[in-house]
Amino acid sequence: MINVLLFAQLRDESGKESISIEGNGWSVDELKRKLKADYQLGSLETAMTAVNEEFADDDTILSDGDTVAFIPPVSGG
Amino acid sequence: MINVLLFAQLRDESGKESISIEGNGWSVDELKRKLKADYQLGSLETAMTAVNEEFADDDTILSDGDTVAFIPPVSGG
Amino acid sequence: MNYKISKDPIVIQEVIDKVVKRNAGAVTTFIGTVREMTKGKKTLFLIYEAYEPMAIKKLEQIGAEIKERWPEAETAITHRVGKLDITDIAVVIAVSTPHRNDAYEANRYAIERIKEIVPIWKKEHWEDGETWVGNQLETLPYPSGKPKEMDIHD
Amino acid sequence: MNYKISKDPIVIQEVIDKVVKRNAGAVTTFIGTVREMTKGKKTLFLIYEAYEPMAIKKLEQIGAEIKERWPEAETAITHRVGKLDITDIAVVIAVSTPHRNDAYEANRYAIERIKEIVPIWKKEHWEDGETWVGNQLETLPYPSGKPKEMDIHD
Repeated sequence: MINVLLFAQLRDESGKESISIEGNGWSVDELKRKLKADYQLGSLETAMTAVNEEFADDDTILSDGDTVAFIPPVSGG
Repeated sequence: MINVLLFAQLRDESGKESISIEGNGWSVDELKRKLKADYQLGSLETAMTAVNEEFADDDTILSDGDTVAFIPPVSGG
Repeated sequence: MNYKISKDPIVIQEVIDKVVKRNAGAVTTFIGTVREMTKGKKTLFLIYEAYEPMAIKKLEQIGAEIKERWPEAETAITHRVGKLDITDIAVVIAVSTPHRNDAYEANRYAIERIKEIVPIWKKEHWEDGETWVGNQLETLPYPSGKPKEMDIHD
Repeated sequence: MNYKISKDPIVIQEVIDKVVKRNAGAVTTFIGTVREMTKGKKTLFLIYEAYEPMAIKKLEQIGAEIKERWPEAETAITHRVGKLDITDIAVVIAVSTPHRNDAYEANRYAIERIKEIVPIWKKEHWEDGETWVGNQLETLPYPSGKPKEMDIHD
């Protein structure tokens, strides 16, 4: 299973903080397309992706146990 | 009388914090030459002058009651 | 613990204390507070949310980047999360260096980097609604999914 | 009392409190501390001396100059006098502005101006003697008796 974390507007849009999903061997891009199809996640387009707390590309391949966080444009400071 | 204030190395050189001197109508430049002649004030060359707490030129004319401060290169901060 | 996400109000002096050294002649701090007016709109309060473990890693990364550019600099950063009222402190950055120019430059570098790579989000509560600020004009999206090297290193 | 010469240790928070406003999103502080090593020479302690009434006037002038360049800035400066040990605070400058770039710029302007026009002197006590620092290479003399307009305004 992949553990997906949602923050800020992604959390508001989906009503969820996290989603568990079968995605062993998927790319980040495939995961995004699946989530866009299943949830109301328009903001995913402009989000960055972190895999296990490091920024990752759309073609990063995911493995069971990975934590994927979608990171809307940040606004700290 | 003119009230002359000395600071930092000028104070150390002269051993004085202040000097009262007859100088009504003198220029700052004349006052400096008088002080250099009468005291050990080599550092006067590189000092700025303040008359009544505002920076003043060498040709500023002094009046009785003025306070003249000689201000060695500052090093606050 | 120079890099911290805090649910409690930030005590500025505590952040400064982490960077004071016998050879640091200059300490700069940046204190980001909640401002009432933004482009004529009135903020009532803010909510800050963080992806905490990654936010701490990214703050540490900023400290390491500073160390690479200004080897004598010491950095400490605390960012607040939760509900903040007007004038509350959202972030404190303290940087010490032997000479003052570096302390200003490195501090400014830190706040710019925080706004680029640290997963913290701000929800503005206005008189007439609420918005996640990152969704607005202030930040660029990253179409590739992650910040480019260029974004990270310059 | 935003501009102060103090015989007692400076409390940073008190200086910051003078500039916090509902519309200041950014506060920068500069904290100048006594550094142990300068060009390989070890400082034991420092004595700061001020021409106090004029020093306060000149600090106020710096605040007015900042206000002219950055109209929304609030500035507070406290400079210590007397004997200071290593890591003691010599000066604290706090500047608040609505946006952060101005807070850095205005703060830096303040410290540069302090080093030019405020009648405060530092005597370094080294292991092998003592010197008034302004007599050394750090500051230029003013042959006309006062700083030129150029020195004051740029």
